[in-house]
Amino acid sequence: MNLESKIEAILLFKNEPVSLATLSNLLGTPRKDLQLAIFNLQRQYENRGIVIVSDEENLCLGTNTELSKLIETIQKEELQRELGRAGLETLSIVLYKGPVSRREIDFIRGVNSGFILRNLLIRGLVERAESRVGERSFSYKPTLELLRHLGIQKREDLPEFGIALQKIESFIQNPLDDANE
Amino acid sequence: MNLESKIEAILLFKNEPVSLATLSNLLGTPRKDLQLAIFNLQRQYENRGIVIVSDEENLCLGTNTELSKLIETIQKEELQRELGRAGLETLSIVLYKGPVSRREIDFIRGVNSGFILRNLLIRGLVERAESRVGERSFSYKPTLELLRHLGIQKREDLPEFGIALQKIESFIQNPLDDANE
Amino acid sequence: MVVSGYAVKTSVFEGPLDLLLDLIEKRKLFVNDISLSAVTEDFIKFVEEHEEFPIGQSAEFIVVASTLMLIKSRSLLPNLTLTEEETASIDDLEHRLKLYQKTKELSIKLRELFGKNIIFEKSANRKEVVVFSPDSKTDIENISSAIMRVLETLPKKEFLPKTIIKKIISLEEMIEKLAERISKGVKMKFSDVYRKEDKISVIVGFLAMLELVKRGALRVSQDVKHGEIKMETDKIGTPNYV
Repeated sequence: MNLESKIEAILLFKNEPVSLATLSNLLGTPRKDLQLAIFNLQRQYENRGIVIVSDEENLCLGTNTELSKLIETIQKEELQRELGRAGLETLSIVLYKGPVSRREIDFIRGVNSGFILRNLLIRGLVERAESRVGERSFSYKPTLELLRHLGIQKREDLPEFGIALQKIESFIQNPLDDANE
Repeated sequence: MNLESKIEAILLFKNEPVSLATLSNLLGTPRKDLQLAIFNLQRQYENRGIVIVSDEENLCLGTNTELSKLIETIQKEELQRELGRAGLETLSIVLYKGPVSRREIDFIRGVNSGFILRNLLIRGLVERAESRVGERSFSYKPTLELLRHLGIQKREDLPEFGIALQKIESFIQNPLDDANE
Repeated sequence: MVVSGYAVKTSVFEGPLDLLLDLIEKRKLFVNDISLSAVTEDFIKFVEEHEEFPIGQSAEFIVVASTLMLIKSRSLLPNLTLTEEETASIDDLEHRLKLYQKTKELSIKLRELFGKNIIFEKSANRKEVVVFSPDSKTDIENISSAIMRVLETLPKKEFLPKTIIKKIISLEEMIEKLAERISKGVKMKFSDVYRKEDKISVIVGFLAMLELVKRGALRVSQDVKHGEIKMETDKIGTPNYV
C-alpha cells in the first residue's frame, strides 16, 4: 500500500485530527515525504464528498462544505428520531441500574447496544460515569436533564424501582441456573 | 455534487452503518440509483486505504485489510478474536444461509443453538433480520461488524460462497416435518 | 466378535450430529447409509457411556440413535419393509449430516479468517456535540413499561420440547416393534434373549442379533444349497459387551 492509502486509513480510524509528528512516528516516514503524500491525497479528494482538512501540523477527514446543508439535516434527523423500542429499553436499564457497563447492558438485553448507546449519549440522555474499579469498559448513568425531564429527583422515584433493580441484579449475578448447553 | 460524493460524505459523518432506506430518505433518491452509485464508489475505493463494507441493506466505511496490522498498533482496545467451535458453526450457517431462523440453525447443528446465538447477538456479530413473510420466529443475519472481522467487504467474498449456499438452500426447500419448536 | 472395539475418543461433542460425523470421519468413510450403518454400535455405545448429557441433548442423541437402528436393520435385512415415515427419517438424517459436515468445513475456514485481518471502522468520536433531545415517548410511563419488557425477556430456563419427549417414547416402541418384525422373519424370539429393563442393552443386543442373523444367513446360503434356512440358536448367546 502506498503512503497516501496508509494516511487515509489512519485518518479514518482515528476520527480526530492527527499530527504530522504522530504520522511520522507511526509510519516511520520523514515529514517531507508525508507532506508530499498529503498534497497528493488532497488532490485526489478534490471535488469529492470527503475532504482532507489540514493546517501545517494537523490533518483530519471532513465532509465537503458544499454538503453542509445535507449534513445539518442528518444531524437534526438524528436528534429528532424516535428512540424506538430498543432505545427506550436501553434507556430504562441505564435509569434503573446505572451506573451500568456496556457489557452488562448487552448481557441484559441479549443484543449489542453499541449504536443505541451512542445515540443516547449524543442526545444527552445518558452520560459516561467514572469507571468502577477493575472495569475495563465505560459505565453509563442517566443525565440530570433526563431525570428532570422525567420529573423525578432520584432513581428511587421510578415506578417499582426496588423490585426491578433486584431482578436485574440477580440476573447479572446468576444468569441461568442451568443454561441449556 | 454527484450522488457518489453525497453518499461518501454521509458515510463519513455517520458513526454507524447506514441503510439504503436511510440514504434513499435523506437524498430523495430511488434505491436503484443508490445501488449503482455505491457500486461506482466501491470501484473508486479499490486498492485504497479506505474500503466500503456492505450487505444488501447497509454500508459503512472501513480501513483496507492490508493495513490491519498497522491499525492494530494504534488500536488501544483489546480485540476479541476467539470464537468457540459452536460459535463458528453457527456463524457459518448465518453467513452462508442467512437470514436463517433459529429452528433451521438448530436443525443443521443437531443441538439447541439458543445460548450461542445470544452470545453472537451480544457481540454484535449477528442481528435479527426483519421476519420473512409468514415467519413466526426471528431470522438472523450477519452484521457488517462480522464482515469487518473476517476482513471481507461483502458476503460474496466468502470462500465458496455460491456453492455452499446452494447446498444449504436445496435442503431448506425441503424442510423436515416439525423437528423442534 | 460381532462388535469391534468402540474406538471413540471422549472429546466434547456438540450434539449427536457432531459425534456421528466424528465416528464416520475416523473411519475415513463418506456420509451415506452404509457408513451410518457401520457406526451405529459405536454411536449407541457412546451414548450409553455418557449418560450425563443434559436432558435436552440426550433426547436428541436418542432420536438419532433410533434412526441409526432403522438404517442398520434395513441394511442387514433387505426385505424388511419400513414405513414411509421411517424412510423419510433416514433420508433426513443423511441429509442433515451432509449439511453439518459442510458447515463444519466452512467454520474451519472462518476460523482462519476471523480476527486476522480486520477492517477497522472509525473510532468513537469523543468530542461530539451533545444536545439534550428526548423523544415524544421519553416519559415515566414508557420507561416503566420498557423496563418491564426488559425483565420479561430475560432468558429463562428452557424446557424439553414436547415433540422430543414424544420421540423418545416412540423410540422404545419402535425397538419393540422392530424386534417383533424381525423375530418373525427369522423364527426366533428376541425377548427371550435380552433383558428389557435396560434400554441401551436392548438396543445394543438387538443390533448384535441383527449382525448374527446376517452372518448366519450368509453361511447357510453357502453351505446348504436346497436346505431350510434356519438360525442356529446356540450361536445367539448374550454377547459380552459390557
